[in-house]
Amino acid sequence: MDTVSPVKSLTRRISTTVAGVAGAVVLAGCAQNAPQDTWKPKGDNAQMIYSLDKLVFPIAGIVGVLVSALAGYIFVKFRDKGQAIPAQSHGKPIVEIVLTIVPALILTVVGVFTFRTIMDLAETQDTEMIINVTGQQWWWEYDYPAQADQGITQPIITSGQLVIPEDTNVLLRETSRDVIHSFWIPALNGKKDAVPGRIHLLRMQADQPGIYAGQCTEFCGLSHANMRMEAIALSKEDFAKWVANQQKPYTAPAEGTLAKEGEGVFINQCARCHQVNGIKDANGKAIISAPDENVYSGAAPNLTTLMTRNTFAGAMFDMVNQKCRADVWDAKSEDFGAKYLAGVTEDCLNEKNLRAWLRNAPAMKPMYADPAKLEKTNGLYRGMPNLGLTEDDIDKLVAYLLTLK
Amino acid sequence: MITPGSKYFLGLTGLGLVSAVLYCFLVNPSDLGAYALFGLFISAALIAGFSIFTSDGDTDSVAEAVEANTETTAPSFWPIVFALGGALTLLGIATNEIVFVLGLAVLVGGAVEWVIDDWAEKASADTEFNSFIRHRAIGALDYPGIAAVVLGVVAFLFSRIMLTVSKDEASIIFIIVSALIFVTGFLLAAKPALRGKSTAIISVVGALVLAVAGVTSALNGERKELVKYAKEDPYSISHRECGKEAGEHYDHEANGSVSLRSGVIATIFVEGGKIRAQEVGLKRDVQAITIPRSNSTTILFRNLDSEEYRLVANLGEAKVGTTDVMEKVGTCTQLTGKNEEQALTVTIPKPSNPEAPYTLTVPGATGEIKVVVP
Amino acid sequence: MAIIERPGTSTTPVVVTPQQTLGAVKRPVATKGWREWLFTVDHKKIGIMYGVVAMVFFIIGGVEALLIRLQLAMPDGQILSADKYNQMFTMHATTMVFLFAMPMAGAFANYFLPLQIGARDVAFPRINALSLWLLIIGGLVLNASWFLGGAADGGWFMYAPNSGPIFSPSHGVDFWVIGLQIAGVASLLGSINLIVTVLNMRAPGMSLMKMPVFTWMILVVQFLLVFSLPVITVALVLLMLQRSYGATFFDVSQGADPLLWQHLFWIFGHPEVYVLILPAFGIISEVLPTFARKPLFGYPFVVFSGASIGLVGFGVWAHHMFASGLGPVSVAVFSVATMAIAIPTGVKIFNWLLTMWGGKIWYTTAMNFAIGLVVLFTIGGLSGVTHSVAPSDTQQTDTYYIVAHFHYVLFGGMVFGLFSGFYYWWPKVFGKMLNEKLGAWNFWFMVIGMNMTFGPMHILGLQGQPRRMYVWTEARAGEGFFNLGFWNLVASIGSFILAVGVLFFLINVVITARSKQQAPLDPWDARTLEWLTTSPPKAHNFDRIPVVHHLDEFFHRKYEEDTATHTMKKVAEGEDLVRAEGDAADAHIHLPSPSYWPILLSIGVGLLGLGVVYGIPMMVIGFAITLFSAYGWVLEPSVAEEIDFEPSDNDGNTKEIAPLG
Amino acid sequence: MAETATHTADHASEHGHETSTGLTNNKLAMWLFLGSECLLFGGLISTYMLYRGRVSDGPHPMAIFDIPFTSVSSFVLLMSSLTMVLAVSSAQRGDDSRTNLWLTITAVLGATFVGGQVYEFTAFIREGLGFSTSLFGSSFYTLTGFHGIHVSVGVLMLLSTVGIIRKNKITGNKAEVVELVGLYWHFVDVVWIIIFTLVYLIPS
Repeated sequence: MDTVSPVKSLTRRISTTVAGVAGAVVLAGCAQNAPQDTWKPKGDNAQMIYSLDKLVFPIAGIVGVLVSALAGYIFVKFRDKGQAIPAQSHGKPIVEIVLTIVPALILTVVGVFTFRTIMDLAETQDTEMIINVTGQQWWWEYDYPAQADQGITQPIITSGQLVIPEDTNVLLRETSRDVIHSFWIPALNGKKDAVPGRIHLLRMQADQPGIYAGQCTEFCGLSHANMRMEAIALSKEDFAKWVANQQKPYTAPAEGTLAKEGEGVFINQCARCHQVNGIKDANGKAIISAPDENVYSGAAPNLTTLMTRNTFAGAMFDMVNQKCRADVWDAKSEDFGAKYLAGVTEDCLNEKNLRAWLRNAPAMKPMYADPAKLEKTNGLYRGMPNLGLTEDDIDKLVAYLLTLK
Repeated sequence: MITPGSKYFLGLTGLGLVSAVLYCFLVNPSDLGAYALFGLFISAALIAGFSIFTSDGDTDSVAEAVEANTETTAPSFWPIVFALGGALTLLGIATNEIVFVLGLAVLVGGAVEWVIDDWAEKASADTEFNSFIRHRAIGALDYPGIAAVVLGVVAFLFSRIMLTVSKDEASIIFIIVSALIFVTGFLLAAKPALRGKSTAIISVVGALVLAVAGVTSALNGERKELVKYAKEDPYSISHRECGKEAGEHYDHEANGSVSLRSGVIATIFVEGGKIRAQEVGLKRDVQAITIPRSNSTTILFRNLDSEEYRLVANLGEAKVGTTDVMEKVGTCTQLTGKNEEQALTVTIPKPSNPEAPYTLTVPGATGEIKVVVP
Repeated sequence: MAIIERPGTSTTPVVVTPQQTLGAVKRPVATKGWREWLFTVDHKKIGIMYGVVAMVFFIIGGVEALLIRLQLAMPDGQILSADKYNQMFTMHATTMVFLFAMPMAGAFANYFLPLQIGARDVAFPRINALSLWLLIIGGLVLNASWFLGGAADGGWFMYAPNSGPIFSPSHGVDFWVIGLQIAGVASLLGSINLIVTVLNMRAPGMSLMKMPVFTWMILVVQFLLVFSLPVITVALVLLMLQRSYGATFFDVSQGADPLLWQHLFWIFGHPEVYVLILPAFGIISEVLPTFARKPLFGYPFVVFSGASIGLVGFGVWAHHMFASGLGPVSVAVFSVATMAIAIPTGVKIFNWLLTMWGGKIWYTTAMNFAIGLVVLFTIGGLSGVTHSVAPSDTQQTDTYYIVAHFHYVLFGGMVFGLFSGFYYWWPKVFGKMLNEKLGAWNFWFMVIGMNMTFGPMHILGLQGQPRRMYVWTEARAGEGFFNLGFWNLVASIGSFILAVGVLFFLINVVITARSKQQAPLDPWDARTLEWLTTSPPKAHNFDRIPVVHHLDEFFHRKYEEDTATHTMKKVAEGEDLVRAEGDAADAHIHLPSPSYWPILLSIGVGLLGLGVVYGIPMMVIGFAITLFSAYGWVLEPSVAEEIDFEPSDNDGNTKEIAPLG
Repeated sequence: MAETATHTADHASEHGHETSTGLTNNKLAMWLFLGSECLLFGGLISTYMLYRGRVSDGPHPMAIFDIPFTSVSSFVLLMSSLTMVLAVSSAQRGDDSRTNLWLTITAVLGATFVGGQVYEFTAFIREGLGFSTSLFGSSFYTLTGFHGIHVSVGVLMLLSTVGIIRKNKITGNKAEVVELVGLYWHFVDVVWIIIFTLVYLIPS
């Protein structure tokens, strides 16, 4: 048979591969890249993990290069050059033992550091603030229990964007209403699953104001890919402003405006599931939404301060247009707070997506919203159904929603 | 090639198909009968295919053999079984489903056995050979069939007897019956002479006693408290008694520890007759706990006093059914002794009203903890 | 009973005249056509069928993978809907793990294990056939779901409660649960069968420490299967009871703990990883010594490291759950245990390298694939070490970094090992050599394609792209050298290069099948017993059961050490040794007749399973067929009745269902 | 005609020479199967132990268990192990008629045990513990039901063995077949003892 003897190209290929992977791994650390870059820590917790990475990846890289070099050497040196068939030696135990002990020692060192970091990341004694984080197909709800020492006198409820004060040890208490989700803001900490029926604690701390991207990382069904989140860190003063704004009472739009008509549409169509705190019907009676009667998982995003958030539909869509988005995302940390707190103005509104969403939500995001297919849940939706709004209604609704800030 | 053996099955296949289709049109395509008839069709087709496939011998000799044997037909009791099955099936259509399925099973079983018997008898001139091939064709089903019937009959009748007598008698009857079986075994093993006829007598008597007792019991119905339980269901949530005193059923044999620790969002303590609360993740006492809306949330109750207490969640009021009568909604743990824990899992679908919040209280202890649902 | 009378022995073959047409149930005797394959109990034919089935599923799984890569080549892909995409990655993993990797390893194990230990068949030939047919039925049930309302869509790990009746309303998960249970039973039976074969049926003189490493690794794998499959069976049963019969095991509103599923799944799932990789380790532990012309360096170390990988593999399952919310102490323990498992794995890598050290390396396609495994697996192993560090893993898990890791381990490791096995053993199985030129194309396309596909995934993962997303968005892609868009495209292109590589293999198979050229009996100057017989081997494997004196018995029959130079000199040609065996053949070799029951029983079990979806009547039919076949099986005569044999051939010799040597 | 069979197909390949371990293939396989079964029951028992205290609705375990009754039925199953031993020893002596007697007695004892379980399940359902009532219900019925199915299969095996021995249709070593059935039966008994202890006796 024909002998293939591609020794040289083999070694070349292997060394390129190894170099490529190692190079990629090293370079990935020093580039300005994707917002979910795991090697750009922006808080203490992520920094602890990154410090471990800085130990482990070089070790792995060096071992990889050494092994590959040894392999390449062997492939060239001992190729069939017509030498005699060597003696049938079955190995030397001493070599084996050394080759067992050396990796064991390296791993012991890594193990000690790992152990310490695991314990540090599980610490809850230094918590300054707690936030309940609840996952649901396919969005996140954040609620802030009243904590007078953090300036939160009334509980706050929001979704899409988690807002935290800078340099504060926040403890997230994660859970889920339906399936397992996973909360992950790479710049601030590793991920932790939000498991229904369990409370999982996750430390969060941000060094400076800014916006940090994240993504649900436990497969959670149809629209898993569209379940995103953003964490917003604000300076302490800005955070106090944000809290004050969240807690201010509801003001109905002035009579006779388009927004007032929009409020009517909202009460008819949206208030079945979406709560707006303080909204009252024509008789002056407070409206309590009943998502538990319409949605399988029993909740829908609270829209009281919708226009203070930059995203909607589980952070799948931007509430602001491209330009305003870039403005917030690229802001320097000292300007960031002001820009974020400005909320969504009429100029910035991403009307196209918002209207499309109101027109036919299931077409924008895969959800279980087809009434014909909801046999197993007794007709309860998983996601937002198509409400069949007219363009007129949508105009009014958009005008109304813009007042929710 | 189509062999005589397979013809019967082909016939059965056709019959099965036709009756299945008829059934679908005339009765109901989605109920058990249709499935059963299609099942008959499929199994018959399968066996037919199988026998065509495997009977690859010389057909001429078979034809001769069939000719030679047309007169010597032995008596068969399968037609009777078949007829019984038919009667049961008809009865079942008129009365209830179990009888119908039973009848169908007997019908199919009888038919298969009959057809195979008939076919085997005509297979050749050699009766010994015929019985051999009969066994080869169907023998595999005889043992498990009989064994299953024995097991089913014994287990069913025996359980009926015990359901009728009282709890204690059930144990006693169990002891007696098993002891009898055991002793019989030893007697028969020790005295080989007793085997043979007397074994048969013992078996028949035993079976008769079991059958009579079992059938009588089944007709008599179950013992009183079982019937009562089934009617009342004392465990339903509306039967919970959430007062200071022990309830009749609910507090019976309470659990003293909780395995749901990982799901606890807050802990409520009773200490010195007062209640206090701690949120998970925060190390200080709080007056109100915040839990997410519509989420099943576990609250741990830990009693540090020597008296027995229970934790009660007061979850507002709701209309009873379709009437306008308002009734308090709530739930509670069982009574909990000193240093014991219980978990209370609540799901609150509506946000709390700041004027009349939900509360957690402990009857007999002072204080209350507010439950806030944003 | 096939009684193989050797030509030249004095026994006259019995001529049987059929007297009667017989009933439904007799032992089949056909030696020709499709019946030969359908009812066979010959471990070699079963092995080949395993291989064919696995290859078909490899192609199906591969097409699924290509669709996935097409969808992800560009942002906001439109090739697949969210629903279809979720089904696609679920079935890709399920197919590759359960219907390709395990059966393909099964193919090698079935074919070569009896040959390597000098046995005439496995311990339970009919059970062997049953395993095959159950696997096929399981695979069909799994894939039938595509046409019956949609495939399973919960990911191959099928985490509860997302896999429950509410959250996955189609029947896909039901089919998945049933298919896997059936395939699980198949694997369990197969593993018991192979363990008994190895422990009980070794040729005289072959002690455990003289067994070929491939046999050793297969033995370890079978033990892993025996003790891990029941655990996944429990999980599947619980899920099935929940989905179809109203049980509450994963119903959180009743207080259920979703982590129960994860623990059960990964207690099986982690040993499963070794079930996948160890056979490939075994294969290259045969290939490397053969082509380096040296015995495996540190044979006992390789064997024991294999066994200890298996053992420790049972104690590290929770490293798949570092982000699931275990307590810090359990996380720490599992983290350290996971690091520990890197040690025996490292030992293996070094032993393979040292096997080649001082050798006389002959680069054939088989050898290239084996070397490819050593290098690519090392990369995968090292990335594995980086996520044994639990805190780092919380940044990496469920991202493409993990996808990169396990594809380096499973594709670069397992698949390369299997391809090495194809090229190495093809002449043994089919008597023809695969074309080496096409083999080189095959190898290089696969190496390049594989690195192009999975290499960039390291970057994608560390840049924060989660897995199992049917679309990725431009908004989170970043810019510059590491932007997700570029590397996703590279990975997608790589996957097609990879596919072309596999296509070269298929072309090679076709060309080889059409070629008339027969392979030499000992083309590689091989070392183990399977080469001490004809190619392809006779139905009864060995004309004479060999007596074993050495590890690498066949090699030591060919070579002796030159005491002066400490090199080996050839004293006998392999071909001559094989012929000598034929001349000294045993008379009266008994082999079991084929049987109808394995395939019939499998059909019964399949219907029984489908009854979970389609209702009790189908279950009853399935149960009846199962019971009928089981008893037919038990009562089946070990010999086909004399009258059952087909009419005599021209030579009047009807009982020879096994071709003569 | 079928009697012409002298040994099973599965034995054929090693007919006439010793196995490497000295255990027959069948016995080794049975042991491996039972080893695997241990993990099956291990998984089910773990599930039960995790869930037994989780009663969101319906009765608690200790409220409905009838310990005296279950003790009796456990004892009956234990005794059937004794009769199984007698059957195996009769089979080894070649005493067909006693073998059949003891196999039958074992099977009938097994059947009464199953009867006891049917009674217990029915009573529990009447007392408010349905399969879907609570996690305790689901895991209890699954665990004990799985065991019950194992016992039922055992009874079918025992009675079929009786039938096959009577018809003298057995292929292979008769004593070994009985012994294999016996191994399975003892395993099922031992598992029950563990279930009885963990499920019924140790309070949750």
